[in-house]
Amino acid sequence: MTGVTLAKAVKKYGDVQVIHDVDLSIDDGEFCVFVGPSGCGKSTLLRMIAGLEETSSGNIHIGDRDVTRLDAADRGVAMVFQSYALYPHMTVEDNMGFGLKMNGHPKEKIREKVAEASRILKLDDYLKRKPKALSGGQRQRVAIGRAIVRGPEVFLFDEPLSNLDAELRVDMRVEIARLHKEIGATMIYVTHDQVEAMTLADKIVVLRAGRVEQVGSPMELYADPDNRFVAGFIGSPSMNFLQGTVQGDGVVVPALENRRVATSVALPADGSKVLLGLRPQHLSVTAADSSLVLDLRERLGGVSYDYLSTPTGEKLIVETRGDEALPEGTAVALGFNDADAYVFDEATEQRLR
Amino acid sequence: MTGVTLAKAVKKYGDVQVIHDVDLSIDDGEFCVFVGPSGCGKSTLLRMIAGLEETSSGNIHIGDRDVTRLDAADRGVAMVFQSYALYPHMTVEDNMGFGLKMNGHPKEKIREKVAEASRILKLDDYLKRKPKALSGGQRQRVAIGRAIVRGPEVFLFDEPLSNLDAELRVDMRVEIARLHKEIGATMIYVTHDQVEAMTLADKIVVLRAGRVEQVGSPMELYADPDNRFVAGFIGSPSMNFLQGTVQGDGVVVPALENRRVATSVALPADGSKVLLGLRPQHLSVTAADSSLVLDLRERLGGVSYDYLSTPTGEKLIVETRGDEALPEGTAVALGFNDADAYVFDEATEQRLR
Amino acid sequence: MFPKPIQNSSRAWQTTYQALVPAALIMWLLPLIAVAIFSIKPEADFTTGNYWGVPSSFEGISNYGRVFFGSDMPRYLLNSVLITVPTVIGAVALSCMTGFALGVYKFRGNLLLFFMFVAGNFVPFQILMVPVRDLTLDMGLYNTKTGLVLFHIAFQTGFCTLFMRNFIRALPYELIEAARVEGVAEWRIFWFVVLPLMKPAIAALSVLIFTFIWNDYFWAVVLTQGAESQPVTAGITSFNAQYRAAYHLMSAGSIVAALPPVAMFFLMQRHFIAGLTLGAVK
Amino acid sequence: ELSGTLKIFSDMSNPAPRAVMEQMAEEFDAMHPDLSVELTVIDREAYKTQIRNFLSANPPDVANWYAANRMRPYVSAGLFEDISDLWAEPEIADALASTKGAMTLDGKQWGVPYTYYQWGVYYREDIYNELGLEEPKDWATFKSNCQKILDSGRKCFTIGTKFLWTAGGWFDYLNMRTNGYDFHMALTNGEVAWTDDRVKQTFANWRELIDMGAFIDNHQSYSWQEALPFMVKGEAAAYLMGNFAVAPLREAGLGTDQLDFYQFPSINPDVELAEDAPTDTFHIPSGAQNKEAARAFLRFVVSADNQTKINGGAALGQLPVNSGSSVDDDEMLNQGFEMLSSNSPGGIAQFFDRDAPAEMASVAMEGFQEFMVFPDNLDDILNRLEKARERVY
Amino acid sequence: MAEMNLAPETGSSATSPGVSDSWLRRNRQALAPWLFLAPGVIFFLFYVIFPILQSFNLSFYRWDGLGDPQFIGMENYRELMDDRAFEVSLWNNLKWLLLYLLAIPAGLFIALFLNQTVTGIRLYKSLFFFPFVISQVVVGLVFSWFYDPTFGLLNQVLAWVGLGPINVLGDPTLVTYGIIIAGLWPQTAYCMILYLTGLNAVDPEQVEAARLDGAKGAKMLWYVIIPQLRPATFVAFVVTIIGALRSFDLISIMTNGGPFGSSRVLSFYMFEKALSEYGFRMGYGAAIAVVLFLIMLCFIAYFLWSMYQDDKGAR
Ligand SMILES: Nc1ncnc2c1ncn2[C@@H]1O[C@H](COP(=O)(O)OP(=O)(O)OP(=O)(O)O)[C@@H](O)[C@H]1O
Ligand SMILES: Nc1ncnc2c1ncn2[C@@H]1O[C@H](COP(=O)(O)OP(=O)(O)OP(=O)(O)O)[C@@H](O)[C@H]1O
Ligand SMILES: [Mg+2]
Ligand SMILES: [Mg+2]
Repeated sequence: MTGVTLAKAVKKYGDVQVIHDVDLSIDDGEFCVFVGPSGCGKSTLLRMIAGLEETSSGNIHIGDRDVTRLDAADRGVAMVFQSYALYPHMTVEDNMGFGLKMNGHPKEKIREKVAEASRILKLDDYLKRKPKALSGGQRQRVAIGRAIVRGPEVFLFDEPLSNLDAELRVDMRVEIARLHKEIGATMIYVTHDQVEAMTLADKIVVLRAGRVEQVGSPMELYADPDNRFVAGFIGSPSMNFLQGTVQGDGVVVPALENRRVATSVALPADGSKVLLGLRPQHLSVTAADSSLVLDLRERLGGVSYDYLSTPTGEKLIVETRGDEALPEGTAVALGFNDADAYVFDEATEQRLR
Repeated sequence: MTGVTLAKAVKKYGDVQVIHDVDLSIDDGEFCVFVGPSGCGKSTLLRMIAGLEETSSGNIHIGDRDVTRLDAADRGVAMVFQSYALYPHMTVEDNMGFGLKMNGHPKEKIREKVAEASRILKLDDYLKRKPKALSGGQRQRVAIGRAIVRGPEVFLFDEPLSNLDAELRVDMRVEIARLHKEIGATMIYVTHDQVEAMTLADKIVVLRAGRVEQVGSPMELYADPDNRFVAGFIGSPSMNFLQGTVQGDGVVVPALENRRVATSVALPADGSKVLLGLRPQHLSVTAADSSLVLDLRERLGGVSYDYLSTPTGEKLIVETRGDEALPEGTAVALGFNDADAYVFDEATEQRLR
Repeated sequence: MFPKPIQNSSRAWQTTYQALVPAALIMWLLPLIAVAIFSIKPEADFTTGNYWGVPSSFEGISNYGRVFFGSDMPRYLLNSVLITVPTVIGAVALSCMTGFALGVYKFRGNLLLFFMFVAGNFVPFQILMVPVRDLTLDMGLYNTKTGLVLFHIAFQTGFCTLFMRNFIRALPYELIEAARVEGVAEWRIFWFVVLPLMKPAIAALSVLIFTFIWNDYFWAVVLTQGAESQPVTAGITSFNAQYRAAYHLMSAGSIVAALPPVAMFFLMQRHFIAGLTLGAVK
Repeated sequence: ELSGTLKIFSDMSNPAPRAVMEQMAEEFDAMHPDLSVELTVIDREAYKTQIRNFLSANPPDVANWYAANRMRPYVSAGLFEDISDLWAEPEIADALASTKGAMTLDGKQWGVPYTYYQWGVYYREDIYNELGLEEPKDWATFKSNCQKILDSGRKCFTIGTKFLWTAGGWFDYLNMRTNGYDFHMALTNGEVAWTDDRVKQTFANWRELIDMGAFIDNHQSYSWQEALPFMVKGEAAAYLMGNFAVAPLREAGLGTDQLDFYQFPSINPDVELAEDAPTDTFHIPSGAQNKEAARAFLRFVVSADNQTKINGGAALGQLPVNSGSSVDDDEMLNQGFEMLSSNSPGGIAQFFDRDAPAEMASVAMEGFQEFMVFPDNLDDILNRLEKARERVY
Repeated sequence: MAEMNLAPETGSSATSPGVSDSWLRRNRQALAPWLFLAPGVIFFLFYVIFPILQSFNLSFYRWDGLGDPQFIGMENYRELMDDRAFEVSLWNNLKWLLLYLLAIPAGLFIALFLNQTVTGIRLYKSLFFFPFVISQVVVGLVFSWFYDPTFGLLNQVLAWVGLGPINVLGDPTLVTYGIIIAGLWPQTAYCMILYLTGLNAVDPEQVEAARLDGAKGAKMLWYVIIPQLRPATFVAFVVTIIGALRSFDLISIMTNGGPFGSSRVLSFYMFEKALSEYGFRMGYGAAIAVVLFLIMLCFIAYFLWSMYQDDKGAR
């Protein structure tokens, strides 16, 4: 039983409250990812769980233990920092064994544990090196190794891959997924990288300004966002939003030449303002006599992004495949399936379903 | 006539030659992007054009003028640095006007020019601030503004967006495209970001170890790479390469259970080793009794990446759309159109066509 | 780089520069060079008025010989060593701890304490003279090396703390957090994580303090007397009294007194220069 | 029999006195097998500031100092041992009678003298001969001699006033010759205003010499030793100084036929001649550990034999304080002894900075130095001194 | 394993609910800094802070260092007000403050001169730094010989060009300047090193940007380099001011305050009044020290204020 539970967790810096009443429960063995825009409190929340920041009010449990007032040292968590935080004066081996040594474990035992971790992470050849003599990816692996060695109940990661270049990032991402499968511990992972969040998480927690917006599996969040913020945040390129007005069981969208989008959701009264959400992947364009104009086509090879402008001044992005050569400036018609459209209340930004 | 022409440009640091006989001509008003792996000499080449590095031999012309031995200040170029290199002690206004002031322009004139640039870049509200009080994107805009104000014939950019976060990067990329359209000057741009290169460039120059590998428009490079390096470098995820053997007018690929891929290119003698290049976008998978195994499926919402392993130990990435739920570990069959395959000589790595 | 690297300018200017630097150096060190030459001149040169000419004979050996074997100089040098070395060790040790406390922990009064050290360090030390002298007298440490060492340690702790605290602040704080998460006790974090990382700062500070203390004259005069406990700076003045107007010997004595910090400086040059800015600037 | 250690702090740091001191310590050590003598010699200038510290902090058993007013701070602070008992012993009482006054404060004796020496004008006999000059007996000759020396391209007097007290010597003589011993004592005791016309007269006389250019240039940059070479090289013809200057002058190569001495000549014929003859002393700090040995050492120091020996030409080259000892057969010493015993009817002064309280002395001597450089500042200087006098006494 | 190192702790607090033990445990984060601070702070309080207060106190007494101090209120300060020597010292201190600052541009000049990468430049740099390493006592001696009116090199040089001789250290109008020049020598070396490290930290991209902007030579220096050297300038300023106010060794060695007190500064004067041959007016000396302290306080406050500003920005 080593899940992590937060109950009404609050963090204040002086008068500024940066975490607002967060309730969250992470199951044993779960891989949980915190995402959210910069400054929303991801790191703060993680550090509260680690014990590196005091919790102003509320409780944090790890398994059955209330750890709210416990020192970081006593919580049985391990943390991997963005900057790796390897001790530069120790060899890889010593870095990994340091925690055990300081807590008085016998040498033999330490060596064993380190050997096992280094095997898992394929670090055997580097055990005698200092961190300086390692590449970024190797350093990251050592940092993870240091966490593994202590066999903690909970692993915490704060943007562990953001200092790596794109290629390595992909490799290490796969590695972390494998690791989670292998040791099965509870892991909490902070990132602002869409791809990492979507591919690694069992559960994604979307934070915004210190509040939890939605919690769920990656595909849940993608397919069934609770509100405009989550819908816009998950998925790349982001969802397009167009203003519309309710009319019967459909929404009239001025930007699309008053096209009426039929929908099955519970709509508010006629004439209410709503937002229509359209994923770029669900759209297609064809040359046609229309008031939508193709501003720019970014062609990335396999996929292209079309930037459209509507007569109402709203902008749209459409993801297209294939190599049709529509010249920029052409008038285009937008094609999509009404069922793929999401509807949000314009005022509350909540999803209507 | 303000294109840039390099003729047999060479740069040596002591005995180490980092730029080898580069011949290149960039037309007036063209947007040219230098790409290549880290350390290949992109920045060096750019700085040679700027006059910040001496050219060891060869010539550089801007328009009709031979600028090879000219001072940086006299070349009529402006440069935007990766770190922005704003003067921290001057206001935004002074930063932008500094170049004119140094060249003895009257105050009135300077104010005018700065006002215009700040209008283009929407910096009017920040003119009195110091760079410290600006966000990353705003600083980047100031750096660009500083370049604009001087009204140079050629703009040089050295990874101008790499210090920005993903979202801002997209915005600024669009901004730079707009700027290029608006002022129409020649621009040379260094980046290692695929997307930037593909979307911004009129012409991409692929560099490798100080040599030009291929020059062409983005889609040319994507669709018609000259060699394995360019093919692997352009496109994301990168092209898959599988070893094969020539057999008649086809290539036998052991990794794909000796499937014979018919091709129309001029193949070498039977039995020669070649490499088959397959773009992830051109592949599809279906569950089937096969020796290919689906290792991992990364689902990003609209698109998924399937990681396959072949019996020969080679790895493949397949880009798929839609939500089919093949469990990891399934045996799969790979589908593609023989015409989409590229063939490269294994020894020279040159494309065979 | 500013000014423009000389390699990028004309050959002529490069050559000029290469000639200019040593010439400027000689001008700059002229007074010292003069002393060095004085110190190998025979006494006769001074009576005949040959102050600035070529030495009429080389008397370096006998001059330095007299300094080392005919005066209290060796005694003073030894005193200086016995005063300087413990001071360096003491001040560095204390300031590692205070620097750690002030650099790592957040607690009320942190900044206040830090400013106390900084302000105390910049105080005109003459204001301490009378009370410290009395204090030392009261403790029975007047005219002992111990008395001088204790005071130096205390006073230098101010400067060292400024330096160390800033250095520790520049260390990545995650290292300490990482150790905390690993369950390492605070003093062990200090000993096993922070201290090893402070080696460059310790080296730099040691050299700095060494030069400061070695060159101290004021406190040597205030707190000690006589050859039994005075350091070489005070020694050299009494040496001068003894050999008044014997310029060749005074010069040799001065050179001898200046040598240890100079040697120290050359040995640890790199740290020293880094150290000068590190602590103060950041 | 004496035992333990005997700690001696001495300021006899110049080479010759240092040797004497070391030898005395050794000898005394040898005389008392169970006693070990520890001698610390401290630079003479430094000693003056350090004595306060060690007297209260770690007092030795015996310490050097000076007679007269210079003792007062320590006597009033109770830091010196009353050794009237020693002075009651007949050997001392009789043999040292002439110096008893200088050692007495508040009716008690606080130390013993071990040497004293005359002040006077040491001059280059050979230069005088060359120019055909006589030792002057009066102010007019003094000045006319000087004029002739100046005419020959030399300076009359060398002096180094960097440490101020040398100027005090000139003031002592000029004032005692102009206004007499009693006036001088009254002035140093703060009983006369510095703005008094008689004082001004003294300075007027001094100024005559200054205006002639009698003194070497830049004297304010030199210590007294640094001023010696001018005399040695013959750039200056004479030096008003204590007898301790003779040793270094001789060492520097001046032979007997080159160096001679005369008494400072009379200025005002109405006043009797008086001399400076500073007395150097030994004291027992009241905190001494081994006072018995200290007393024995003091007895040893003033004993007739020892006095003869340490004041001999080979040693200190000064005058013994013990009437039973003999003055070394030295040209200068004999002249000095003769002068002090028979030609000093006005009295014998210690020296300006010993007769006047320390604070007054420091302000005054600084004023003398300034006067010697800028004689025009006299009024300003005297006003300053007067103000200091009003405060100090 | 984590369980292993947790077990004994929970165990001990369960079996012995010792209040102090758990209090200690709970507060060890809060206690740790004080334990680390204790030795240093005690030393510092004892030897620096208390003595400062004592000096303040002492300045209200008359005391010769031997007997009992006698309370006289503001008397010492009143006496200071019309003490000519004090006035001279104060003016000299002002001269020191102003002229000593010349070390900053001079140091910058030499640093610019030496900021190149030719062979052996490291050795040159350290040799230029030399004067700072040697004792001021030696510097003082060296310069007093340099100025010596009869044989000093200065007068020899002046003689070649048909000037002089001048007696720098004997002339009350020149003496302070003469000593300041001696002091500038090591201080310039110090500033030079500060600027050399500062120049190292100048952002090369900004220099390049400025080159593209057409800034050259003096313009570049003024508009781009010097603003970036601000931190180095700040430190140079602080250490120079403090050096100027503390100046003691040189005066003591070169002139002993003379001629007739015209080269005294406050720090020297207070030493003279308190501890020199004719001094021992402890209270009066303390009063001078207090005045000096108050002057310095302006600079200390400035320094602390800017440090505070910097610190607010940081973690
Ligand atoms: N020590 C502090 N004092 C005051 N406010 C703080 C402090 N540390 C963080 N904050 C504020 O708390 C908020 C959350 O910060 P946090 O570092 O947790 O954000 P984040 O989500 O990790 O952002 P990023 O993605 O940029 O790392 C921010 O608004 C930040 O300004
Ligand atoms: N001053 C120098 N002296 C010697 N070699 C240098 C110097 N500057 C750069 N190089 C070398 O020149 C090569 C090209 O460097 P350059 O900075 O142009 O690479 P780049 O393509 O811009 O790389 P990146 O993408 O990492 O910026 C590198 O191998 C580098 O090591
Ligand atoms: Mg964060
Ligand atoms: Mg680069």
